[in-house]
Amino acid sequence: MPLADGAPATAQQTNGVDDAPVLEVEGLETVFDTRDGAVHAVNGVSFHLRPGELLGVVGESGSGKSVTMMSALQLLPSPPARRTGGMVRFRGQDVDAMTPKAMRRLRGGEIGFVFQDPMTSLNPVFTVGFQIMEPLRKHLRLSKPEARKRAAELLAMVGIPSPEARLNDYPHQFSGGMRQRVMIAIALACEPGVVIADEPTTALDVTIQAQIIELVKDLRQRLGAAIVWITHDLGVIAGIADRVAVMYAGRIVEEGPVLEIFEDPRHPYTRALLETMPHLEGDRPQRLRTIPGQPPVLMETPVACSFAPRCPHAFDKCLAADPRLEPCGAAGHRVACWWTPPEAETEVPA
Amino acid sequence: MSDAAALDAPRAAPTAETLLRVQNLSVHFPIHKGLLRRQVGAVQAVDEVSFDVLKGETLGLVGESGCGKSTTGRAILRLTPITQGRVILDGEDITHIEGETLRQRRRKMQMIFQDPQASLNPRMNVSGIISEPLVEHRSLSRKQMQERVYELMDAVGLRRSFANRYPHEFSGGQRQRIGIARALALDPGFIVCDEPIAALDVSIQAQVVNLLEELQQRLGLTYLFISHDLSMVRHMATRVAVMYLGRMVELAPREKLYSVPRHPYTQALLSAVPEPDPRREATRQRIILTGDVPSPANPPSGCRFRTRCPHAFDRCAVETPAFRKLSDGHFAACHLSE
Amino acid sequence: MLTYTLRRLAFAVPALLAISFIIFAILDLAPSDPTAQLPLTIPPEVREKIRLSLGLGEPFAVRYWKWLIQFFVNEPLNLIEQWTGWSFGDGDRLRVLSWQTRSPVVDLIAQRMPQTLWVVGMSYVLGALIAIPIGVISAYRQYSWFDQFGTLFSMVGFSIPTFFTGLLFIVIFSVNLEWFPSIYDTTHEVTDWESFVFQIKQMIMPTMVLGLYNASQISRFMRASMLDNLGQDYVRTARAKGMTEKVVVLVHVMRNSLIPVVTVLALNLPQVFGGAIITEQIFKVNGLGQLLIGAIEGGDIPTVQTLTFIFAVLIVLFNLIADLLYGILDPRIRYD
Amino acid sequence: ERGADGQLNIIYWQAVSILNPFLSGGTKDVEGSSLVLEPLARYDETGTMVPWLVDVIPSLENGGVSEDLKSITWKLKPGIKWSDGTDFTAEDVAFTAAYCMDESGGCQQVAAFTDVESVEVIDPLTVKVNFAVAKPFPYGPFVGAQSPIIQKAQFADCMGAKAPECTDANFGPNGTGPYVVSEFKPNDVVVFAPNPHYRDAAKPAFSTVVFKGGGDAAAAARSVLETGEFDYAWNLQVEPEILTQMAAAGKGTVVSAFGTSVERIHTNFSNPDPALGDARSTLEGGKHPFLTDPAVTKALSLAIDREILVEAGYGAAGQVTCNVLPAPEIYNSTNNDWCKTPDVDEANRLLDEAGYEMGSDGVRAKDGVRLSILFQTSTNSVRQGTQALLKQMWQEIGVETELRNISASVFFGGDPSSPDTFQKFYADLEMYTNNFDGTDPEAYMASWRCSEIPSPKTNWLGANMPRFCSEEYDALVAEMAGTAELEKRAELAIKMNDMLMESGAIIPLIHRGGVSAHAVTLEGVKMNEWDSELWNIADWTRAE
Amino acid sequence: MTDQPIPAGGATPAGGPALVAAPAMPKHRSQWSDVWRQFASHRGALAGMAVFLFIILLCTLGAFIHDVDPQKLDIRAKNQLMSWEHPLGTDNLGRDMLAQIIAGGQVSLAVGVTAMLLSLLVGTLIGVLSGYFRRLDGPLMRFTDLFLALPLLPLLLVIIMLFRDMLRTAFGPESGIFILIVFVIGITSWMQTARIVRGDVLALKEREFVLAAKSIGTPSRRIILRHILPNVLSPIMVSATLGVANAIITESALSFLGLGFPSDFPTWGRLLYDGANFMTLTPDRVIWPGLAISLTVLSVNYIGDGLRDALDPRIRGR
Ligand SMILES: Nc1ncnc2c1ncn2[C@@H]1O[C@H](COP(=O)(O)OP(=O)(O)OP(=O)(O)O)[C@@H](O)[C@H]1O
Ligand SMILES: Nc1ncnc2c1ncn2[C@@H]1O[C@H](COP(=O)(O)OP(=O)(O)OP(=O)(O)O)[C@@H](O)[C@H]1O
Ligand SMILES: [Mg+2]
Ligand SMILES: [Mg+2]
Ligand code: NI
Repeated sequence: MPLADGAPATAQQTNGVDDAPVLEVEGLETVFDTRDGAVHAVNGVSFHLRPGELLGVVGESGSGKSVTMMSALQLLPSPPARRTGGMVRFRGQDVDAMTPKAMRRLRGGEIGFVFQDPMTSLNPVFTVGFQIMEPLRKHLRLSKPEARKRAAELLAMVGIPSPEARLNDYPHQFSGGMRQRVMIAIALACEPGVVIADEPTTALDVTIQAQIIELVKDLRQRLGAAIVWITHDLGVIAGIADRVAVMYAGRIVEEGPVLEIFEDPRHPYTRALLETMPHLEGDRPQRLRTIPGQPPVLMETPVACSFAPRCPHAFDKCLAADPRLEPCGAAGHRVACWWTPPEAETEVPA
Repeated sequence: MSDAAALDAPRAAPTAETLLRVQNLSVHFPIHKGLLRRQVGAVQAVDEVSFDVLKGETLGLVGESGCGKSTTGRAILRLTPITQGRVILDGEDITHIEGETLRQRRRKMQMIFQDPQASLNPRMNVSGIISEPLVEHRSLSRKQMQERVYELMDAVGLRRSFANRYPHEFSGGQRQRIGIARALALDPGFIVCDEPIAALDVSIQAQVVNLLEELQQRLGLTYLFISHDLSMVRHMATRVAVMYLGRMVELAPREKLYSVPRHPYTQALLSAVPEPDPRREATRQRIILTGDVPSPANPPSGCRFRTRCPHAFDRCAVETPAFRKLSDGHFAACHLSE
Repeated sequence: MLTYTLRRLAFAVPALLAISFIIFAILDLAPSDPTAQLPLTIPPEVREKIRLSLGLGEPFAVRYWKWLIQFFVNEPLNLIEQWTGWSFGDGDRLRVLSWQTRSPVVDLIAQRMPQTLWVVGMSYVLGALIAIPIGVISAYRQYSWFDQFGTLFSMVGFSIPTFFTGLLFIVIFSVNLEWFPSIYDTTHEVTDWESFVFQIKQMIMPTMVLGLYNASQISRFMRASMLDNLGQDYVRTARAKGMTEKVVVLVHVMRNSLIPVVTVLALNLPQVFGGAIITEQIFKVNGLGQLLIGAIEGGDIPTVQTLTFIFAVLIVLFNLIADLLYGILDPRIRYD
Repeated sequence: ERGADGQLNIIYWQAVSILNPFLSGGTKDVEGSSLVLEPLARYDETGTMVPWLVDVIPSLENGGVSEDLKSITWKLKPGIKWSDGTDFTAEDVAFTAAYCMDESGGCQQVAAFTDVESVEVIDPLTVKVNFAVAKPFPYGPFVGAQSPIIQKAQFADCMGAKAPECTDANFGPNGTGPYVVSEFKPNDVVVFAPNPHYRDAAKPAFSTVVFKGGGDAAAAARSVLETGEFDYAWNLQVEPEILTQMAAAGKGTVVSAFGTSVERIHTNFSNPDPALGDARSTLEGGKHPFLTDPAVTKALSLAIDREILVEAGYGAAGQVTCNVLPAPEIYNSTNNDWCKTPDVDEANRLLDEAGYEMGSDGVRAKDGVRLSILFQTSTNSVRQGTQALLKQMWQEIGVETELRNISASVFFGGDPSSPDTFQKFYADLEMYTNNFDGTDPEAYMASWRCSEIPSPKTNWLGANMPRFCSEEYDALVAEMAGTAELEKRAELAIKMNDMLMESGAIIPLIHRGGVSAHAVTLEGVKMNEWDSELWNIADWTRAE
Repeated sequence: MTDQPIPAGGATPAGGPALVAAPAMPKHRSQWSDVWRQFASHRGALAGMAVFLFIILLCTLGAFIHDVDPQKLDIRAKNQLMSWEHPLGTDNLGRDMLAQIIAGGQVSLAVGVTAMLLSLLVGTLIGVLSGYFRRLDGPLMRFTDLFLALPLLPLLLVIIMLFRDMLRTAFGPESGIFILIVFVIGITSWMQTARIVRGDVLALKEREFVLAAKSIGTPSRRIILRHILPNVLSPIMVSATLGVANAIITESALSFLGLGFPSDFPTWGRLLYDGANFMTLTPDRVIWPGLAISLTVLSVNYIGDGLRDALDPRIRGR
C-alpha cells in the first residue's frame, strides 16, 4: 500500500460543511490477471470529488482512467480484474462494505454512468424507452406509466425532439450523438449526486461533441451533480473542468484546479502533453514536440517513477524511488515528481 | 535532438505545378431495394468535387465523419469505382485506365491508412509487408530486396532487427511507421494519408506527424492529408479543403481558412474545436450546430448544409451554391458569400 | 420486411422446382426395384407385370410431369377438401401412391407425423431446455468446474453415436432394470393418467437419447453466444444502472444471445421432421425416418421422392422462417 | 373361450405393408393377412395338406381330380361366414381367381394360378378349376397362405388397374379367419380383433392381437426372450450364441422348423470376365475358365466344414445338407453325403490330379489360370460370416477368394440396368437361399433347364443362375411334368438333384429352417415352414 | 535539481527520429510459436492432442507390434473375452478384436481426415470465391443454399447405390468404397465451412490491409493467396477438427444403415455396429470400438476448442 500515508484528500480545502466530498477514493490498486502475468492497471490512485464539482481526468490510452472508475464501483468482471488495495467512500460510506443490494442502489441510483462508445453501450434489442425506464422502475419504484412519463421528460431534457414517440425506437434508429444523449438521460434518470462520464464524446464528431459539452454544462447548472469526466483531450477538459487529474501508468501524476494545471504544469508529463498538441490559433511550430518512447507495460508494481524512462528531466532519484503526490504551488495543486521546474523552485510546498 | 539542424531547414515550398487535378468527381453507391432489387437511389458519398493538388504541398481535407473524405481519397487512387468526373495525375487522365496500365500507375500514388492495426496483415512479418510492393513491381534479387527493406525501415525509424516481427508485436506508432514504409517502397510522388493519426495517442501522434513532415522534405512528397483534427491539419497542411456531406464547401490556404473562414460550416467547425486553454475556453463564443448530419443517401435539396445552418434562408433550399473563388486561392460554396 | 419475405418466397419457388427435379431424377436413376423384396419364388414374368402395373413403363418426362401434378395439384386439393369439406371436380384424382402399400403417400406421412413429432420434437424441446441453462451457466461461470463439466458432457454427447447409446439404454433400462419398454407402441392412446404415464415411459428412452445429442450441440452454441454477449459494452451499462445480476444475465444478455440460437434452432427444425432415422429404428418408433429408410430399402420410389421433397420444402421454409425470426428478434436487422 | 386371454403381441421385424397378399409377395404381408384370409386347404407343420375351408382334399382317388389331370373340384364346407356376416360361397373362390389372373392387376401370387384355364362355379358350395394342361399336382390355386380367398363383395370394384386404389379393402380385407383388422398402420402395426362370425365359437382365444413391425431381428428376439414385451417373434436371423444367451433369461422359447430352404452356392459356368463386355456371364461369352471342371467344384465342396458354418451362423436354424432339394423327406437324396465330412486332403489331391499346381503365393494355377474367385452374396451378417469362413477354408486348398456383398434390394432386385443382380451373376460364385412353396418340387427343379438361363435376350430373366445346361436334365423335367405317381416323381426329382450336385453347378451348404420365438406362456404354437407360421393362430392360447 | 538526461531512452536509429522500443517488448517469437503457447495453455486441448497422437500411433505402429491378421478367422476361439493372446478378445467368428480395431482405426481415421480435407477444400474454395468476388456471391450462395436444402440422407444413400460399382471396377473393392464414402461425406458437409469462410472473407475484404494490397497493385489472385487465405485459416482449422469428428461419426452411421464398408473391411463404426448385438455376451466388442470413436471425436473436438482459442487474436492478445 504505497499511498496509504499520502495526504488524505479530505484534509484539503475546508470551505464548509457542504463541501464534504461525495466520492473519495484512496490508494486504489487494481490488477488484471492475464495469461502473461498480472497487469497492474491502477497503482494507488487517490482522489476526491466534491458536490457539484467537475473533475476532469486526462491521460493517454491505457493509463488506467477507465479502470480506476470502474474498479471503484466494482464494475470490472472478476476474474480477470482484482482489487488489491484501496478504499472507496461514497458520502462517507465505505462502498466496499456495502451489501450487493446497497451497491446496486448506489450504481444507477446515486451514481450515473456515461460510457465512451454510444454505439455499443446500449442494448440493441430493447427500446430506448425500456432502457431508460429500467433504473427508474428499479430505484425509484415508479409505476410503468410514471416511468414512461419521466423517461420522456428525460429525453426532452437532453434535447431529443418528439421524445414521446422516440421512446419506442431502438438504439440503432438513433444517430451517434443522439445515442450519447440517451446514455446521458439514463445516467441522469435517478438524479444521481455523481455522474461518471468515461470519454463521453470521444467517438463523436467535433460539432456533435460541442453539442454534448454544452448540454452537460447546462445540465450541471440545473441539476448540480458532481461529474467525473474522463477524456484524453486536454481541450475538452480545459473548457469544462473545475479540477483536473492527470494520469500516467496507473497513477495520478498531477492534480489541481484547471487553471493551475494548464498554466503552471509541474509534472514533466503534463508539460509534454500540453506541448505536443498543435493549436488552432497562435504560433505554428516547425516541428511538434514529441514524447520519446512509449508508456510502460504494467507488468509489475513500479518501484520508480514510471515516467522516468521518457522524462527529459529524470535523474537518479527518479529511478530509485517512486514519487508520491505532494502538494505544490497553489492550493489544491499536487504533483508526483522529484523534479521541480526551475521557476517553481522557490515555492515552498504548503 | 540529434537532427535539430534538419528542423531548421526551410519547409519544401510547394511549386505552382499541379500534380493532381480532380474534376467534378462523384462517387455514388447504389441502393437496391424492393422485390426485384432495382436501384432506387444512391448514397452520394462524394458529389461534384473539384480541386487541385500542387506538387510538394500538403492539401488538408477535413470534415465530419461520413462526409466522404476517405471515399474521395480512395476514388483518386482508383480503389473505389468513380461514378463521374475525372482524376488527372501528372497530366495523365487515370479515371478510366484499367488492368496493367493501372497497376503500373499505382507506383506513383500510395496510401497510408487510418487504423495501423487493420492496415497490416497480421499474418505477415514486417519485411513481408514492406516488401510486398517491391515483389509486385520490381524484380529484385533477394538480397537487393532485403537491402531496400532495411533502407525503408531506416527511413521511417524502425530498427532493422524488427524485420522479422509481426504487427501485433508493435505499438500503434510503430505500426503506422510500417504502413508508411510500405507506402514509400515504390518511391511514389503522391500519398493519400487517410487519417493517419486518428487512432493514435496524443504523444504518439506528434511522432508520426513529424515523420511525415520530414519525409516530405527529404523526398519531395505530395500529401493529401485527410483528418478531422483541425488543429493537426493546421499544423500540417499548406492548403485546406473542407467537405460537408459529400460536397466541398470551402478550400483556402491554411492561414486564410483559419483566420477568415467564409463558409458557415467551416466557421462552426472551427468554433467547435476545444482548445487546451481554460481561459480562452471560458470566454469563447461557440457556434453550436443543431441537429445531426443528414443521410448522404437522401441529402437536402439546394445547399446541403442548410438544415443545420444558422444563416439559412429560402434560396438555400432551392439553389445549389456554386463553388466559387472568393479571393486568391480561397473558394467557398455559400450563397452568403457572393 | 414484407418485400424481403416476398423476395425470398419468389426465390423459393424456382429453387424448389429445381430441387424437385434433382430429387426425382436422382432417385429415378437409382438402381432400386420395387419387386426386389418379393420372394425369389415369384417368377420374373410376374415381376415384370408388377413393374408395369406400377407405371414404370412410361418415359421419364411423363412420370415427372405426372408426379408434379399429383404432388402440387391433386394432393393440395385433397387436403383442402378434407379441411373445408368443399369439393372440387369429381374428387377422383390420381394420388401419389406408395408402391409398397399401394396407398397414398401423403396419408402415410400424415399417419407417421404424430409419433415423429412427439418423440423427435420432444427430444428437440428437451434438448433445448437442457442446453440453454447449461450454456448460460457455463458461459457465466466460464472455466468453473461447472463449465468444464458442461463442456465434457456436450462433447461426449456429441461423440457417441446414437445407435450405441440407444442400445446401451435398452440393455440397461429395458432388459436389466425393466423400467421402460424397448419397443414404442404407436397405437397407444393417452386417455387417462395411467396411459399418460405409459406414454411418458415409452418416450423416455428415445427422447433422452436424441435429446442428449441435441442438447450437447445446442449448449455449445448457447455458451459461445453468451460469451460473445457477456463481453459487450451494454452489459456494463446494465450493471452500471444497478440492475441485479439476474436481470443483467437473464434479460439483457439472454435476449441477445438467444437470437443466433433461436435461428439455428429454427434452421435445424426440419431435421425433426426428417426424423431421427437411427433412433427411430432402434426403438421401433416408426416415424417418418423409419418410413423413409423402409421406402429406400423397399425401392418404394414414390414414397422416397415425396418424403425427400417434403423435407426440402420444410428446409426451405424454415430457412425463411429463421431469417424472418432473425429480423423479428433483432431490431437492427431491417431487410429493406 | 373367445377373447378370454387378453392381448397377444406379435413382432415381425419387417413390418406389414399391406393386408392384401395378392398385391404384395412379401412373406410378412402374406403372414400378416393369414390371420384374416384363409385358403381352401393348407399344409400343417409336417408338410401334410389338410382341408381348411373344405371337408376333404380332392384327389384322383376320391374323384376330386379328373382322370386327365386337367381339373380339380373343391366342395366347400357349409356354414362358413365372412367376417361381415355374409355367406362364404363358391362365387368368392371363382372371383379370387379372376382377381388375381387379371393382367393389369399386378397380382403377385399369379404363379399359383399357372395354367389355370377357368374356374367354374358349379353350385354355391362347389367350384371347379380347369387347367389348360394336365396337372399332376393340381394344388396350386387356393392352397397355402399365398393363395387365400378374398371376398367378392368387397373386391368386386377393385379389379385390374383399380386394385391399388382400393386402399380400404387392401388395408382391411374381410376374411373367414379367426381375426379381423381393427386398425392398420402400414409398415408399422396391425391390430386385430376376434372375428365375430368365426366358425368355431370358442376361438380365437385373444381379444386383441397387436402385430408390430420394425427394427431388426435381434431386437425382436430380445423383446420376446429378454424383456417379455412380446409373445411371438418371427424370423430370428440372429447369431446363434446371442439367441442362446437371450433364451437363458427364461421368458421365451426358441422354436424352429425346416422347409425347403437351402443356403447354397451357385457356380458360374459362364465366363464373368469384365473384358467380355456384353457377353459377360452369358453362354456366348464361353465357358468359365475353371469352374466347369467338376474336380474344382468338388474340391471346393469338400474343403467346406459345414458343421462350422452351422455353428457359427445358424445354430438351431440350420442343418448340414448335401442336396439342393432336401425336403420333403421322399425327395431327399442320400447319394451326395460325402460332402458331410470335410476332407481337405482329398480336395487338395483332386486339384493336384486335375493339374492345378500350388503357386508361390499359395494360390493354385493351371496354364496361367489362377484359382482366384470373386464370391458375391447379399449383405447380411451371417452371410458375411459364412463368406469369411469359406474364404479361409478355401485358402487351405490354394483358392483365393475375393468377397463381395451387395445390398439385398439390389442383389435380388432384378433391375436389368444394375450389374449387381444375382441374375447377372458378374462373379464366379454367389450364395443365397432359395426354396419353393408348398411341397411339390416340379416347378423348382425346372429352374435349371437350359431355357431358364438368364441372358440379355431374356432381359436377364430366368432362374438358372449357374448357367447349367443339359439335355438329359431337360428331358427329366419334361418327364416329371407327365407323371402323377408320387414315388415315380420322387425318383425323378432325386435324379435331377444328383445331376446338379455332380456337375458342381450348385454347392449346397445348409438346410435352413425358420427360427421363431414365443413366450413361455403362449401355448398352441406349431411352427410351420410349409405355410404361414400363424396358420393355427386360432388355437393359440395363453397359459395360466 | 539537475536537468540530467538519462540514457534509458535508448539509442536512436540512424536516419530517423528517435523511437524507442518499450523495454518490456517481448522477445521476438513467430506467430505460430505464439499460437502454440496459447494452445498449450489450454489443458483440454493438450490432453486431446496427446490422446489423438496416441490413437494415431496405435493405429499406425500398432499393426507392427500386434501383427495378427484382423481377418483371420478362428472359429474355435470365438467370443472370447480379454486374454493374453487376444488382448481385446475376439468376435463371433474368432477374429482378433485388437487387430480389427487397429485396422479399423486406420480406415476410420483415413476416412475422417480425407473427407475433412475434401469438404474443407470445397468449402474454402466456394467461401473464398463468393466472399471475394461480388459477382460470384449470388450464384455461389444460392448453390450453397440449394445444397443445404437438399435432404442429404436419401440422396446420399442413392449416390452410394449408384456409384458403388463404377468405383469398384475402377479402383478395386476397398479403395472404391473408400473414395465413395469420403466423397459422399465430403460433398455433404462443406456448406457450413463455405458460409463461415465467406463471412470471414467479406469482413476481411473490408479490412484496410486488403485495400492496401489493392492500392499497391497486387492482383486478386495474390491478394487471396497472400492476405485472405492466411487470415481465414483459423475458422478453417476449427472446421477441420469438427470435420474429422463429423466424418468419423457419419461413417459409423452409414455402417449402421448397412451402407458403409464391406464387412471384411473393418472400420470402427462397422465394428461397433456388428458388435452391438453382442453387448451383453462379449462387452469388449462394443466397449473398445465405442471408446475408440468417442475418444477420437472427443480429443479432436478438444483440439478444435484449443485451436479456436489459440487462433483467436483477441484471446491470444499481446
Ligand atoms: N480485461 C483486461 N485484461 C487485462 N488488462 C486490462 C484489461 N482491461 C484493461 N487492462 C489494462 O489496464 C490498463 C488501463 O486500462 P484503461 O482501460 O483504464 O485505460 P484508459 O486510460 O481508460 O484508456 P482509454 O483512453 O484507451 O480508454 C491498460 O494497460 C490495459 O491494458
Ligand atoms: N462501399 C460503400 N457502400 C455504400 N456506402 C458507402 C460505402 N463506402 C462508404 N459509403 C458511405 O459513403 C459516405 C462517405 O464515407 P467515407 O468513408 O468517405 O466518410 P469519411 O469522411 O471518410 O468518414 P470517417 O471520418 O468516418 O472516416 C458514408 O455515408 C458511408 O456510409
Ligand atoms: Mg477507457
Ligand atoms: Mg474515413
Ligand atoms: Ni521525474
